[in-house]
Amino acid sequence: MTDSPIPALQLPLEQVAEEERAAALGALLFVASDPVPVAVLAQHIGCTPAEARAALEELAARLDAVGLMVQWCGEDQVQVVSSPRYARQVQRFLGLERTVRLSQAALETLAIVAYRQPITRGEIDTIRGVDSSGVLQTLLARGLIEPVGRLTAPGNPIQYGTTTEFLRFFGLGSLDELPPPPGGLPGPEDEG
Amino acid sequence: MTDSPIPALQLPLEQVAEEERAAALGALLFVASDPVPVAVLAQHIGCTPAEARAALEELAARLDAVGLMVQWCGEDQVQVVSSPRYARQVQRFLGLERTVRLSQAALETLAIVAYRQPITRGEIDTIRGVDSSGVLQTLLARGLIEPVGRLTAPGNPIQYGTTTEFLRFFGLGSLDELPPPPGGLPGPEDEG
Amino acid sequence: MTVAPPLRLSDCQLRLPTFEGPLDVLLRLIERNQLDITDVSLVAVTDQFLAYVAALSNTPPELLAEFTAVASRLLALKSRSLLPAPPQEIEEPEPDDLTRQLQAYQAVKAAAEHLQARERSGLRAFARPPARLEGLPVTEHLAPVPLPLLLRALRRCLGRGRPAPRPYRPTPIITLAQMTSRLLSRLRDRSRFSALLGDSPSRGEYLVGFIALLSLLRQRVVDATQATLFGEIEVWRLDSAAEAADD
Repeated sequence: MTDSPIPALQLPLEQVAEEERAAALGALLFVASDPVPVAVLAQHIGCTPAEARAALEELAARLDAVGLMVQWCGEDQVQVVSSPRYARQVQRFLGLERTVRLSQAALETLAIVAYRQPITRGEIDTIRGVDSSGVLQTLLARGLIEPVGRLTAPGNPIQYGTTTEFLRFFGLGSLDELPPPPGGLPGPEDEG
Repeated sequence: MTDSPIPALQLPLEQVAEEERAAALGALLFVASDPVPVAVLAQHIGCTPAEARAALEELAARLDAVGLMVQWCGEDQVQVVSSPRYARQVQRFLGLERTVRLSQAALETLAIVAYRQPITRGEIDTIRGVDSSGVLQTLLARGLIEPVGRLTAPGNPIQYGTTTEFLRFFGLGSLDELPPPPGGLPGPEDEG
Repeated sequence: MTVAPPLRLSDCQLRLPTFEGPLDVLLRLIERNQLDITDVSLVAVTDQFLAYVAALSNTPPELLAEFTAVASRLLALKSRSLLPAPPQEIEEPEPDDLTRQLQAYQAVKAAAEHLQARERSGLRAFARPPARLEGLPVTEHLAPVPLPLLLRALRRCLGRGRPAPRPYRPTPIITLAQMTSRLLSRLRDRSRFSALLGDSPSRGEYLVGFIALLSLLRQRVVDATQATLFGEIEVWRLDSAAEAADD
């Protein structure tokens, strides 16, 4: 990196006044879709790379107020990106974040697990009267339930229980804070 | 436009602190390449449209220092674009050919559309005193005007309006930045 | 028209019954309502212009272009004054409303000049290229559920009542021998393997059927072909072995 004037461009330079450099670089980096070498930026605003670097520092300081930042790719290339402070909003705005709802079946199953844990898939199926394997997979994938042991019975089926994520999801301090179960929920065999 | 809370979203809001709103909107408008309705922006930062408008004004003031500007497309949509101050540098940086200048006829027609939109070809012909179909085709092809509806009149003629490309082409922040309509230009019936 | 035509056009002197002078003056007079265009023969104007052009040693294209512009304007003014305005065209000015129209046109020219000035100054704004989103990971979040909904789901589940337990009905497993005779009894000239298995063959029937087919192939009772990988198998009986298979 040198302070000597850059070699003459084929095109006549469109010189930018010193105090305008930071803003001009902002405009250039705004329309650029990829990182740009500092030397190229310097050429386009008619200054030395060193001067362009100084202007980029100034630009970086100003960008913060508009939710953007200067990002360096290696020593010599630079781009403007949105500030990570607003990553959540940007992600959602771009549709990179989706909100999914738990199905009625998933809620039922989750409730059964919550009140009757540890419980096996077979026991859930019996209470719900339908096959629950798909729903269980969903709940496991979402981290709301987890295997907590195996039943000492033929086949040693896996028993499931709720997770701390489950407590967080419903805003519960502990399982004791669950409202009393509705009547009619069959208890485990050993509890009558 | 109201200050009452916006209706419940499907998505949980990612509320942004009031003093952060302008910057958050900067980040959102940076990643959006098209105009965005104010209501959508408001939803994504968790405020009312009125609050979003206030934040957009703040943002517009800050953007000037980084070579950008807020461009209004109609009353309700907004976009961030590069400041026309650095148009030459940006144009050369993007390697864009110097665009073919608009003919006198095209400029006249464009002026009529800009001030009198939505307007039909027949109405334009009346004002110009000559057939404008060729000129309209040129303007449509260059994306400076677009069909915006149809007149409820015999034949249902197409009505034209200016585009966001029109605003960018002339470096306008919004249609309001055009000088007040010159006297003598007949307004649409309902506006006298 | 506010823009003065090039000098050359004004050099073209017209001699008409109602007017004598340069062409651009004619237009001006008509536009200022000082001359009734219905009194002007456009044929005569055109003839005299062409005569003027013919007399020139070389004709500048700008002159011809300028004439065309003026002539078309004259033509438009004249046709408007001659034709009755269509009744539904609200905007159409009356023929005697020419002044208003001219004012409008002048206003348009002023607005066009403003746009032109902006265009000349190159004051363009540029948008950002569209964000490239492909390949970016998508995060999924669970919509929050109020606790009472959990309880309600449970109540609904219990209120639905459990279906009566279904008696266990073991599905009969078809034996290889049964399948072999089923295949042979259904086999016509050329049959699709899947059609030989049964009406809605189970996984088990497919499995046993395939083994039966292989065994029949090995015994040279039938022959089979499969055109494509995982495609339909076509089966046909080998005549020489027909009797052996009936055993």
